[in-house]
Formats: sequence, structure tokens, C-alpha cells
Amino acid sequence: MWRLLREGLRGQQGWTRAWSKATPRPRYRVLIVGGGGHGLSTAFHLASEHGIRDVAVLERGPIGLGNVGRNTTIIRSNYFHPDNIRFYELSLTLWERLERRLNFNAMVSQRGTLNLFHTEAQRDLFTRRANQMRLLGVDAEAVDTSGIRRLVPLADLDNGRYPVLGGFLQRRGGTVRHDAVAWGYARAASAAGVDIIEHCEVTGLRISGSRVSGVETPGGFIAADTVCLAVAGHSSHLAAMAGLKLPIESHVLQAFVSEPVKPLLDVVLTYGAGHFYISQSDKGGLVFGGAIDGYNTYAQRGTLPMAEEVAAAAMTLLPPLARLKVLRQWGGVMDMSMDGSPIISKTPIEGLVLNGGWCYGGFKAIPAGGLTTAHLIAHGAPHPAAAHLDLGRFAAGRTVDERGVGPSPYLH
Amino acid sequence: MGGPARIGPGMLTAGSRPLHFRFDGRELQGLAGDTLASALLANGVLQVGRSFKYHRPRGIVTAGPEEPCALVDVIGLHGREPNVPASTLPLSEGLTAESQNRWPSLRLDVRSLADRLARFLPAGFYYKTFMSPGWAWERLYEPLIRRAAGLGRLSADLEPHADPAETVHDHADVLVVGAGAAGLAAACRLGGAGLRVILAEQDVLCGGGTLLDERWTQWRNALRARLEQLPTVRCLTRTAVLGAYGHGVFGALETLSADESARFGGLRERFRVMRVRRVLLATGVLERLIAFPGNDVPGVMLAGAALRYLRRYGVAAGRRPALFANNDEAYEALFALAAAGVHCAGVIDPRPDSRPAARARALGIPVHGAALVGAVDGRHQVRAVTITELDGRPRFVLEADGLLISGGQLPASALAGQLGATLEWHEGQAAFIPQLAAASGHIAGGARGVCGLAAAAADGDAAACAVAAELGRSAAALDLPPVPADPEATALRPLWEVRGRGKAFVDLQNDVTTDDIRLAVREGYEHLEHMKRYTTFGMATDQGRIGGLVGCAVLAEARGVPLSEVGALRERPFTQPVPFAALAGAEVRGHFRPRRRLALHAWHESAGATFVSAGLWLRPLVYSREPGWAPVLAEARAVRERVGITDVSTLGKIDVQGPDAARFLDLMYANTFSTVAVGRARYGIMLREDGLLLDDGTTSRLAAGHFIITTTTANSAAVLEHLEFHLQSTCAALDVVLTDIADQWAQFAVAGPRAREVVAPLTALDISKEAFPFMAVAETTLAGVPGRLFRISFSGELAYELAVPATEALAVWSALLESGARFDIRPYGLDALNTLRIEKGHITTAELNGNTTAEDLGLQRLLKKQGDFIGRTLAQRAGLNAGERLQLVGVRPAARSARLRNGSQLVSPAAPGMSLGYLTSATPSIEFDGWVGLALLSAGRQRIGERLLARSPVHAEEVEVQILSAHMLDPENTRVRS
Amino acid sequence: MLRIPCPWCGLRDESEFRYRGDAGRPRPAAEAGLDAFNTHVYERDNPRDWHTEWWLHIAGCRRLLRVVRHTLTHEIRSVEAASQPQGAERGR
Amino acid sequence: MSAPERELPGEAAAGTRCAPVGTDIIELTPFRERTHVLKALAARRGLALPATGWLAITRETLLLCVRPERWLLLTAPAPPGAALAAWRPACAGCAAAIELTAGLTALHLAGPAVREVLARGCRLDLHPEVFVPGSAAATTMAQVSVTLGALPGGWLLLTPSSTAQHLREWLAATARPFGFAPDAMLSVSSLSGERAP
Ligand SMILES: Cc1cc2nc3c(=O)[nH]c(=O)nc-3n(C[C@H](O)[C@H](O)[C@H](O)COP(=O)(O)OP(=O)(O)OC[C@H]3O[C@@H](n4cnc5c(N)ncnc54)[C@H](O)[C@@H]3O)c2cc1C
Ligand SMILES: NC(=O)c1ccc[n+]([C@@H]2O[C@H](COP(=O)([O-])OP(=O)(O)OC[C@H]3O[C@@H](n4cnc5c(N)ncnc54)[C@H](O)[C@@H]3O)[C@@H](O)[C@H]2O)c1
Ligand SMILES: Cc1cc2nc3c(=O)[nH]c(=O)nc-3n(C[C@H](O)[C@H](O)[C@H](O)COP(=O)(O)O)c2cc1C
Ligand SMILES: [Zn+2]
Repeated sequence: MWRLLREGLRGQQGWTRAWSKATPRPRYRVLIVGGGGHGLSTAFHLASEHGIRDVAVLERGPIGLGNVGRNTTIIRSNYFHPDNIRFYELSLTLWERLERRLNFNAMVSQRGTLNLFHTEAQRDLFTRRANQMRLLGVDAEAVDTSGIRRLVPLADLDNGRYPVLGGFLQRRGGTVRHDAVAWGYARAASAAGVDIIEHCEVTGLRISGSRVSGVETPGGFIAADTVCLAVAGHSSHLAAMAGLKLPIESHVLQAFVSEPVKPLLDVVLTYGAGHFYISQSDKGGLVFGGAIDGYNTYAQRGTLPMAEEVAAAAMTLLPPLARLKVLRQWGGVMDMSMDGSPIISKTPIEGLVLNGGWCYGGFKAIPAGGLTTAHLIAHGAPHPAAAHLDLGRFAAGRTVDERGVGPSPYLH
Repeated sequence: MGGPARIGPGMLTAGSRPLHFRFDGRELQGLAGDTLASALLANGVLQVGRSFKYHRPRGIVTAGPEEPCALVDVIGLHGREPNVPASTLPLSEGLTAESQNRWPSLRLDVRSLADRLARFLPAGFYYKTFMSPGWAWERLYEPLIRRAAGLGRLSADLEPHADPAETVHDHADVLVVGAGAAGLAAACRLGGAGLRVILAEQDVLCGGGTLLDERWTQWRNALRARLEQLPTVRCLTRTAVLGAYGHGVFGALETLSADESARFGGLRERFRVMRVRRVLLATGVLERLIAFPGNDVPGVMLAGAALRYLRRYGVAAGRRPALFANNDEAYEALFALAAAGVHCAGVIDPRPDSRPAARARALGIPVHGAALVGAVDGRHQVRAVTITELDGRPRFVLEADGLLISGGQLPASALAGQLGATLEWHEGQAAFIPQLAAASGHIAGGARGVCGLAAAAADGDAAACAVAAELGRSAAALDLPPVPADPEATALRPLWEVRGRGKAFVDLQNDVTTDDIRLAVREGYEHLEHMKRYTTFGMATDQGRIGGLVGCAVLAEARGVPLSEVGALRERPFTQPVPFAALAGAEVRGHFRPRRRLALHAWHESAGATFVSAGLWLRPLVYSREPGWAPVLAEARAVRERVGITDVSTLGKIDVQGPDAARFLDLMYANTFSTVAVGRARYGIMLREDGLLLDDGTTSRLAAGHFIITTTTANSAAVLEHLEFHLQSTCAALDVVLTDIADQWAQFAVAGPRAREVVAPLTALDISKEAFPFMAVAETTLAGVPGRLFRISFSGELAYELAVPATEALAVWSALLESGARFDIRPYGLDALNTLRIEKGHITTAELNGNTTAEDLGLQRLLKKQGDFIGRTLAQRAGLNAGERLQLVGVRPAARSARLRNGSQLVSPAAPGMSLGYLTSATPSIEFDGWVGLALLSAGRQRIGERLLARSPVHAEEVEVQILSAHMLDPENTRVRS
Repeated sequence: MLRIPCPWCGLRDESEFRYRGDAGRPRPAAEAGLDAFNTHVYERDNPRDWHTEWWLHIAGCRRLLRVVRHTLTHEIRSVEAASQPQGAERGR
Repeated sequence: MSAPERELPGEAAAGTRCAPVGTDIIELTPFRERTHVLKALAARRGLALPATGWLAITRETLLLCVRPERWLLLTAPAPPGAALAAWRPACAGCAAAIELTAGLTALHLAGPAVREVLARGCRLDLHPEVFVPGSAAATTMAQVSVTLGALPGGWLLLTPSSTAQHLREWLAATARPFGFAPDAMLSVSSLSGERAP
């Protein structure tokens, strides 16, 4: 703050790079592939929690332009599976402390996430989830229609087709300024001694015997004791370099933003009669999205039917939006796992660690994902909050399937 | 007196009637044909808004959809529509608009304080501050920021007035986007070759750049006339192509003219989905701005826009404007204004000399060569400009009431970018030229850097010939008037920024200055996409159309790299913002999803049913409009005590026929169907390949090679898809025909101790216990209608299900009611059905929730030991058979007066924080005193007899419950077999 | 957005189809064992490349199609019926 | 049960006219290697089974093929079960013959604006040179499943009976700006197209 005043008087000349642009050294104790939220958070936690500073993050482009830079920024910890609640709740508590941890304002905004329900079956599911959360000490509350009307005056609760019967609110849920998350972790990790190496694509993984020994890049080989894959939608692609097949398919999730308008919507709202969720960014744009496209793809772009579908849901739930204009549409490639839950795990290759399978929900998990992945790397054993996210769960039949649709990512 | 004014007739306004409108409360007058912007200018109104961050006064900069500044709120019948570009909004009688982002008034905006404090609010300032005290971000700073941000204000009533909306699907061989010289020529050529063409033009008129040059009138008219005669060409004006989605799919928005809108019941725009074989982008060029201090003062306008205002609306951008430009084209505005009698203050051109400069001098307009504009005098309006040498030394101050600027032209490449165009840097034009792979599309004319209208027309024609050839057509020669020659041009001198004191904007809406870009570079946000996100450059409603390249150039300079290395902003849909209503189309609100109606819908309605949506279906929930359990329990009691009838037609029904039908079902179901006798049904479960349950239902064998499957309502589509998938892949060798017969058959359950007596009179069949036992099936005549009779029961009572063709539903249903009248038969709805099945321990999707196994639900005895089936192998995994898994049990409150709630968590009193399971379904009971429920409980079957707590902390409830077997009612099944 | 040329129905929007995933994973033999089924059910190649996949034309002919598509460019290289209903004459 | 016989409506003011079609419908699907048997059986009854994507009209019937190897046969209404009874025994061992009379609702659309109206819900290219008379296709319209046939004097539309009301309402609402008129019931034989396109 004082700095801002001082720089104001000095013509903003004194600011320096938020993170330094490193060039790679020949070997590191830990190499993290992927400069997205999880890669950077992992690096930060390795350096700050475990004193492991001999770390580099390798990012094929500029950092933060993968899914961390294109998501709808929702954070919450309302999950069904108790282990998932614990994991995402850990993340939520870390979000609450993030700004002071990083000395960077990522605008964590706990404005509340409100899930609407339209059928009794949905009500029962949400009740069960909220009660499970409450047993674990996590905030969740039921909201009746008059409460919803107060929270979202724009909503047409009757809406002619699937009336809103009620909702569940997690007040501590909300949004975070997505880009600032990548920048804030990069800045803090860099300050702690981590090398952040941009424009450095990993093109191969070198395996010696059953161990990983480093990575190939266009600039040459870089050796490492541990290599952590944190490449989200490209997990399978990287794993294939080590001869591994993952329980992951890459699918596109789209997002949209409207023109900016004065404050309209003060919670994160999810519609229950179709795939649709929406919140308003601090800049004034309504940020919203829907379901995944539902087929394997690495193309980071949107489609017309999804735009129409999501707009139709918006119009149904929030008819006053009719004349507001949608500004931009984009997509992100997501690592859809076979049970819809993430994977933080060792792999059959010694020294190769996987952070992936984030599906459409890995943004909220960035603090905890980094913390638990760093723990796994530092201790060689899973962090208790992420022990259920191991790769072995699939074969063992211990899948963590929130939606109960089974190993068909196109249904998640 | 200075400033803009109407000085003559315009192409669109000549001779048209006056219209009255209001802007910020002022009553003003314009002409039919005007846009709001041209009408405001005609009234001398210069300042029309405030900027996003600094709240600086802003005017009208462009004459098209690329407008960054002149966005207004339009006050309509049903509310307030924000962010409408005045530059495209057609004027209409009574139009009411207000400026945005200012308080209390446009001229006196309190937040413009931000402008004075600007030095403390550089790009990204919010990341560096507002962090302490810890609570303050959300409660203090964020609300402040949010209120300050946002442009217009949206307000609308919730009344379901539902503006009409529609989506139209168009098809063509070729979509030509843009009807300028290139597009018109291309469409003529393609149409002449007999190809189906859509020519989409966002403007109200076809013509593009030719509309601004009188020499082209004849050519344009000739082409328009020709196009009208070509039967395969559709010319869609007012239609902007918004998005390119690959595989030949495009989204476009047509704004209806007032007449057409009236014809379509007030429809304002029409969303068009175009599916085409080829696309030809003839989107022309956009003019770019120059960054110099004060380039945002009202009265600074793009030169091309000034030309448009003059030609189209007869409006001069100023009475004594100056021009600041680095290219020849921009002088056209000056010449046109001069020809219309406007006295131009002078020209500032960084080039020492040029052909049009000579022409200007000849017209008596002073031209200052090798000069720049270093500052603008005036806050609410341009008063004078400071002319400097190229090195920045001031030369002198030129009085002017407006400043027309032009930094050159660049291809309008938004759609090309969406189609994956590569951008090639063109030094001569100082612009990126998009290039597309032939498979993605073609670009012609100004859109690919071709200069001049004649050249563009020729290029459009050539591109059309290439497209025609790709589609196997030879394009016939066209007999068209000759094109006027393009003037010879002096090369443009790239000019991005004039450095000086004061803010030089590259993004006029988001208030991003050249200094902001340099700051971003210092802080390491030097990649274009980082700079964009850090400063919000190019993220406003205009998406950086006129300032984008300028910002990139400033970035390149700050980084010390060539512009080609920096690249350009990434293009995404939409080329123009599109209203939610238009994008959504007609399938919203009450029409969001279709309704599937039962054949007996009208009967249920007249019987007083409350309907509930179950997926797309409307189902009777209870035959009462009263809330509460009483009517439900009355219906359920009728079944337990006498007899009831319910419509179960929503169940999925699949006909399976063929020599291999039984083998197929044996593979698809976990139990065996080949051993089912003809005339018998069997309850079956289907697993997913991962070993978890997919669905359940009864399947009946009508003949050796003929089965009828029933599925749950919720899973009917999924099960059919599952079967069809496997039949055509895993089991492709099997000879089976699957047919969805869900809608063919209405199906009713008649349940209760008197069911037999109700059904018997309707059929000749002997349905006695012996002749037609539990699980018997027959094809028979029911009330004179050929139907099917099943002896199956979901309620736990003696029951029959009757299936009859849906067309005969009412006749048979009525016959049953009549036959049951002596037992006081009652129709029962979904709620009563649920009460009955819970008591009986029958499962539905509440328990079959995708995470349960056969074992979990106590169905393990159904898993066949012999032979393969989907899910067999993986169902044996340890994790799916672990002892602590949740198993189905029954639940009753210990205190009979207590009620149960679905979704409560089961805990042991010793560890009330640890969930052992949860309640899936609960109901007040008919048979038992108080409530009963079903639950999924860890190692549940071993806990039968235990007492646990059912906790619902969200409702502050806690109920002591007793764990029972799920088979609470008649575990020996004597009733169903009676 | 995809448009898939169905051999029976012609060029149709992706919304008319149901995606059924990687078509390169035939169901293992009945007795192939746990590992084989685990691999079949959970592991995916998920290539950033050409991908052979199942699409069921649910809104049209309801036939299962084997489509070869590039997962980055979305180019469709071939479409064929998973199993040919014998004797059927091709339509459009 | 039987519909009043009625001539196909002429070119009246309404852009779209919509009439229910009174018809029995059965679906014939041959088992493996039995197509020729079914074809022969049909031939004996004076019917030629059209190729996928086409329909065939005789005086009394209409045959549509929108799914390979599956034919929808539309015949004049008879008492319930009669249509099936006429085919099922003959099809034994050769084809599945399944009654869908109650499962599908048939509508006939005519008028100069029909294509405009359909383009507001149907994604197919219905241009007369593409979807030529005699074409048939299954697709979705207004979010529900439909089978479309281009008849000489109009359009045949089949939709599952549970969504028929939805589709009729949608048609009426969408066609309103073009002029919409509901018509009295037509019979299959009146579709047979003595009226040239
Ligand atoms: C539209 C959309 C909306 C979403 N909404 C939400 C939401 O509201 N809430 C939520 O919690 N989650 C949401 N998500 C999901 C969330 O964004 C992701 O799960 C999460 O960001 C993924 O983790 P990440 O940040 O590490 O991934 P990324 O940011 O994608 O990071 C992966 C990085 O790896 C790099 N990389 C890839 N290959 C290589 C290579 N060979 N060498 C070097 N580097 C490589 C990539 O360039 C990329 O930068 C959404 C996702 C999308 C697309
Ligand atoms: N003489 C002048 O005043 C003048 C003005 C403009 C252009 N030009 C010259 O004309 C040449 C360009 O001719 P041209 O035919 O290529 O372009 P053009 O600018 O004449 O026409 C392009 C047309 O495309 C339309 N358009 C752009 N994007 C669209 C979209 N997404 N959807 C629908 N319509 C869209 C525009 O409204 C415009 O009418 C350039 O080389 C330029 O030098 C001259
Ligand atoms: C939360 C959020 C808010 C956004 N707001 C805007 C916005 O106001 N204006 C804008 O042009 N883009 C906005 N974007 C979209 C970005 O411009 C960009 O499209 C997105 O980050 C994906 O990157 P890409 O388009 O470069 O692939 C926003 C994105 C996110 C994730
Ligand atoms: Zn098909």
C-alpha cells in the first residue's frame, strides 16, 4: 500500500519483475512440469514448507495461461465424499489466508455459492451433502425460496418449467481473481528461490530403469531426482512420454463473459435444471459456464450449441439478463478423470509424481493441491488430506465418484 | 460556436422525417435513418459517456460496432439496456438514452476524482493493495471496486413478458461475409456459377467502402441489381457474423428493421446459425487510432468515421476540424468535408509530404508535414491541438473544434483469427495480414490487406473463382460495369505513439494507457497475454478493435522486440457482443425443455392432479392440490387396504426381438434371462462394466425370441443407449432388434388386495393365483383392446400391470375405474407410489445412485455364477466388496412421533461427527406407526437392530433411529403372491 | 463444433450424437481377468492426435459409428458404421 | 376412428397449415440375412422398400426408411391391432414387426412458408434441391425427436406421441408470423401425391 503511494510519486518507475525469468540449470532436485496453478503452488509449497528450493517449474508457454487463466474462478468445498470435503476444505482455508501468505491480493471474495434445486431428489442429494459437510465442521446452510429471492433478486424462481424449490448456500465459497493466483504463487515461489522457466516445453521424459532421471526440452536435457507432472489437460500426453496410460480423458469446458455492468449478482449461483453457473467479476462482467463438450479434444475453443444452451439457461433462471450482451467465449482443455476426482499420486515410475485429473474443479484446489503434492514429493508419502486421491484407487474399486456416473468422462 | 452539426442531406437521412428522442433528459430531434450517434452529433452533442476507470469524459470515436466510448443505456419498456453503442443504434421515435458510468451527471462526475489520483492507481494496482486489515477486502474495498467498475446499469422487470426470440438455421454452399467491393463482386461471381450463397452484411446497406466514394455508386447499384436476379444468392443486411465455429458453422445476428420487427411480433433480432461448405471473408478494414496525450478528449474521432457521418447522415464532425493522419485514405474525410463547405483547420501528418497533402494544400487547407500532435487542449471538448516536431519539440498550437485521426488501416480479421489464421506482418501497411489454410476458408479484399476498392473488387472476384473451382463449378464471365481506378498512394508511415505529458490511451474503454503497458513490462507481464490480463487492455466491449495493434506496438517497443514477435490479441467469438436473449433463442423459460405428456395427461389434470417434472415428463404427484401428507397417505392407504391404480407409462420400455435376444440379455443383465419361460417375467439388474449398478426392472418373455424390458423412468434413455451401443459393438455378432416402445404403450398398475377382482372382468384370461401367478405375463385383450398383462408389483401388494396402446389408454383406464368403483378404487400418484415402495424396501434411483453395487443393495443373489455379463469381472474387486461399504437398510425413528428426513446423516451417538451413512428415502407409513425410511449404512446389514442418530445439522434436527432390514413389509412376499 | 458425416444420414451436428469414447478398446474376453478389465475400463490413450472413437447417432439412424478424428484440429478423416446392417442400401 | 376424407388443402392464405394424419404405423425390421425375405414379402403386397433416407408412396400406404434396415409402414387406420395382425404372422422368423401407431403422431404440413418455419427448429438443409421430394430423415426439432418426409404436396412429420403436443404448440407459435392454420385430419391415402410437386 505504502509502496503504491511512493511509486505514484515516482512515476511507477520502481517496480520490478513479479517473478524472475530464469534460464534452466542442468539439474534440479525437483522439476515441475506445468506453470499452471498446481505447478506453481506445488513449487511454492516445496520451497516455503519443506525448504526444498532446488526446484524449477517448466512451462511451455508463459505461465498461467492454461486452465488457471481461463476458468470461472469458483471456490467452494461442498462435495459429497467426506474425503473430498476434507481436501477442498483444506483448500478453502488456505484461500482464506492466501493474500497474506503471498503478499499479493488475489481478491479472494467469499461472497457465497448458492446451489439451487428443482426436484425433491435434488433437494435430498444436497441435504445429504450439506449435512455431511456440517458433520465435518464445514459451513453449509439451506435457503428457502424467500431467502433466494433476497440473495438473487434477478432470479425467476417460478421460471415456467423447472421451478426453484430451494437452495443450499456455502457462505465461505466464492471467487478468486484467477490470473492473480498464478502470478501470486509465481512471485512468491520465485522469491523463495524457485526457478520459473517459461517457454520451455517438456518434449520427453527420460527413464532409467524404473526411475525417471529428467526431462527433455528443446533446449536440452534437464536432470532431476523428482519430476512432477502438473499439466492438467495435457497429463496423458506427458504420461505417454513415460509409457504410462492414465485414467484420464481430455475434454473441453467452455466459459463466457458478458459486458461489464454495475453490480447485479452478489453470489455464485448454480442452476440445477441444466448445466449453468454464473457469478459477477469485480470488473462487472458476468462470468458463466456450463457442461463439458463431452468428447476428447485438445482444442481450446468454444462451440455454438453450448453458447446457445448456456444462454438459454441464463434466460430461464435470470430473465432480466435478456438485453445484457455476451462478450467473449473460450474453452479450456480439462483432464477428466474416470471418477471425476483428482489424482495426486506416485506413479509406477519411481520419482515421477502426478498432479492431475482435476476435471472442471481444480481451480479451487490450487492451494491444497500444491500443498499436498509438495508433501508427497518431500516425504515420499501422501498427505493425509489427499491420500484418497491415489492412482491405485481405480483398479482397487475405491473410486471417488461424486456424480455416480462411472468411468465415462463424457458423463461427468 | 463550433463542434459537430448537420450540414446537409446524407445518404440515409436525405428527405426523411424528423424523430424525437431524449438523451440524458434533453429533448432532441434527429432524422429517420440516423443512428443515435449521428443524431447526437447533429445536435452538437460531443460528450456521451465517461470512461471505465478514470471516468474521463468521452465522445463518439467511430461510426460502427467497433465503438469503444459512445456506449449508452437505453431505457425501454421493460427496463434498462446497458452498453448499447450509439454508433449502431438506429434512431427511433421516442428513443430514450442515458450516458453511463457517471454520477450524478455526465458533466459532473464525482468519480472522475480517480483521474486526478491516477498516478496512484496504475495498472494492476488492486493486486498490490487492499490486503489489510484482513476483513477489509470483502467488506470494504471489494464492494467499492465493484460499484465503481461495470459500465452501464442493467435493470429489467421479472414479469414474464418474454420478448420474442428466434433462431434460424441457414444452409449454403458459400458464406460471403461483408458486402463491400470484395464481397459484392464475390457474391455475384459465386451466384453466377449457380452456387447457393449467403452474403451477410452487418450494415443496413450493402456496399462497405463503396458507399463512401461517389464514383462507385453506379458499380454498386449494378451489382446489387445483379444479385437480386440471382436466385441462389441471399443477401442478408443488418446481419453480423459473430463467430466461426469450425466444420462450416457460423453464428450470425440479424437485427430486424422496424417493419420486419412489427411483422414478427416485436422480434428485435434473429440469431442465425449458418452451415456452409465454404466461407469467404470480405470483412474489409478497420481504422486504428494513434496514442497521443489527450487522444480521448471528446471531439477526437477516427477520420473514416467522420467520412461516414458526413456521407451517410450529412453530419460534420466539426465546423473547424483538424486531421492527424499518417496515410492517404484518411484525407478522404477532409476532402469530403471541404467539398461540403466545412473549413478545415489543418492537417498534421508525420510524413514530410504525400499526394493528398498536395491536394489539400491546393484546396487551401494548411498541411503540417513531418509533424505530430503532442497534446490536446480541452477536457470536455477539443479546443486546440499542439503540433510538434517529430522529435517532440512543440511547433505551435492549432485551434480546432475536432480532431480526426487515423493511424492507418488494418484488416478486420476477427473471424479469420477465429478460424485459426496465421498473421503475417506487413511492413508496408504496418499491419498483420491474416492467412488461412484453404481448408479453413478464403479471405479477400481489404480483409487480407488489399488496398483500394478496385483492387478489392478484383480480389473478391478472384477468390470467388477459386472457391467455385473448389466446389467444382466454373464461374461464368460476368458482364459488369468497369470499376473506377484506385488512386495512387503515398506509403504510410507507421505511427503508434506520440510521447508527451498526459495520458495516451490504447484502450479507450478500459482506460489503458501507454504508460500502463510499460509498467506491465517492468513488472514482468511482458507477454502480450499477460499484459492484456494485467492491464485489461483489449478486454473491453470493443475487444481492442481500434487500439489493439497500437497497444501491441507500444508493448513491442517497450520490450525492444519487433511487433511480429509480440503478435496480436487472440480472437474469440463474438465479433460483436450479443444479447443473452438473442443467443438463447426461443427455448427459454417455460419452453426451456419440452414437456413429455402422458396419454392420460388430460384425465389426470381433470382429476385434480398436482404434476411434477420428472426429467421431461410431467407426472401426477398426488391427486390433490393440497399440501401435506394427508392426500398422499389416503392414496397409499387405498392400495394397502383396497385397491389403487397408477399410471406408470413413463417407465422405459424396450422391445427385444430376434434369434439371439436371450443371449443378448444374458450378457447385458447380471442375471439370466435365457431360462425365463415364455409367459413369465423376471426382475433383473444391469451393471456398468465397472461393476456398479446401472439400472433395474422387470423383463418379460413373450416368445422364445421376444422380450420386453422395462427400465426406470430416469434411466430409460441411458439404458436404451447402453443396449444399442453394445449390440452394435461388443455383441455385433448377435441377431437382435431393439425398439423403443415407450410411447406406444400406456401402462397402469392396479395394486391392492382387490386388484384381481378389478382386473378380472376386463379380460377373458384366467388370472387366478394358480393360473396367473406372481411374475406371469400374457398378451391378451384388455377391455376389448389388445394389450399385455403382467403380474408384477412395486407396491408390495397383489398387483397387475396392464399395458395397452397409448391411444386406448383412456378407454382401458376408465374401464378399470369402473370395474374398481365397487372397491372405491383410487388413482394414486408418484408420492403414494414412493410411500408404498419404501415400506416394501424396493429401490429407485435414490438408492440406485451410481455408487452402489448389487451387494450393497442386497441383490447379490441375482448375480449369475455362470457365464459372462457386463460388469462381472470388475464387480469382484476388493473395493466393491469391502465390509464397510454402505448397504441398504430400513430405518424407523425410535420415537414414533419423530419424522425422518432424506439426506440426514447416520451417526453413532458415540461419534456424532462421523458419518456412517445416510437416509435415501423416507415417508410416513401406512403399515407401521410413524415414519419409515431406507438408508445406505456402512456395514448396514450387520447393524440391524442397532440404534443410531439420524442427524440433519442444516435443519438442526437429530432423531434417534432403529436400523431394520430393508424388507420391512411382508418379507415373505405373501401379499404379492396372494 | 463438429459436424459428422453419417454414412446413413449425411452431415449432422454433433448434438445429434452421443459420444461413446475411444473405439480402440475392445471388451476383453470373459475370462481375461481383473487386470485386463481394469485396463479396458480405466486406461485411455487420450492422444493429442488422431483418435478412433464411437459416436451413436441417437437422433438420426441410431447406428453406432466409428469415427477417426483429430483431437486438436477436429478434422474428421473417416466415418464408418460400427457394424454394417447387412444388405442395407446406402441412402444419401 | 377413420378420418373424414379430405382433399389436400390448396394454396390458401396461411403460410403453414398443419393437419393430423390418421394412420396406423408399424415398423418392420428384418433379422440377419432376412432382408430379401422381407422385401419379397413386401413385394407380394405391392410394396417396394425404399433405401435409407427415402420414402415410398403407394395409393394406400407410405413407407419410410430413416434408419438402415428399418421401415416404417403407414397404412389407413384399422381397429387396434389389425395392422400388426396383418404383418406379424407373415414376418415370423424373418423380421420384427412392431406396432407404433400409438407411439408416433403423424402430422402433415403444407403451405408456402413451411420451410421457413421448419428452419426455426430443424438443423437439416431442407432446400428442395437437397432434400428433394421423396427424401426422409430422422432428426431433432424443437428439442424433440422427429422423422421428416418430403411429400409431393407437403411434409410429413412423425414425432413420439408424448412430445406431439409440444411439437404442435411449437409449430403453431413459430408459424404464427407466417400465418398458421390448423387443418382437419387427413388420411394416409390422401398423402399419396396424385398432386404433383
Ligand atoms: C472454462 C473452465 C472453467 C473452470 N471453472 C472452474 C471453477 O469455477 N472452479 C474450479 O475450481 N475449477 C474450474 N476449472 C478447472 C480448473 O481451471 C483446472 O482444474 C485447474 O486450473 C487445473 O490446474 P492448473 O491450474 O495447474 O492447470 P493449467 O493452468 O492448465 O496448467 C497446466 C500447465 O501445463 C503446461 N504444459 C502442458 N504441457 C506442457 C509441456 N509439455 N511442457 C511444459 N508445460 C506444459 C500448460 O501450458 C499449462 O500452463 C475450470 C476450467 C475451465 C477450462
Ligand atoms: N474509399 C474509402 O473511403 C474506403 C473505405 C473503406 C475501405 N476502403 C478500401 O476498400 C478496400 C476494402 O474493400 P473490401 O470490400 O475488402 O472491404 P469494405 O470495408 O468495403 O467492406 C467490408 C464490409 O464487411 C462488413 N463486415 C465486416 N465484418 C463483418 C461481419 N463480422 N459480419 C458482417 N459484415 C461484416 C462491413 O460492414 C463492410 O461493409 C480496402 O482496401 C480499403 O482501402 C476504402
Ligand atoms: C474470470 C474471467 C473474466 C474474464 N473477463 C473478461 C473481460 O472482461 N473481457 C474480455 O475480453 N475477456 C475476459 N475474459 C476472457 C479472456 O479474455 C480470455 O478469453 C480467456 O482468459 C481465455 O484466453 P484465450 O481467449 O486467450 O484463450 C475473462 C476470463 C476469465 C477467466
Ligand atoms: Zn445417422
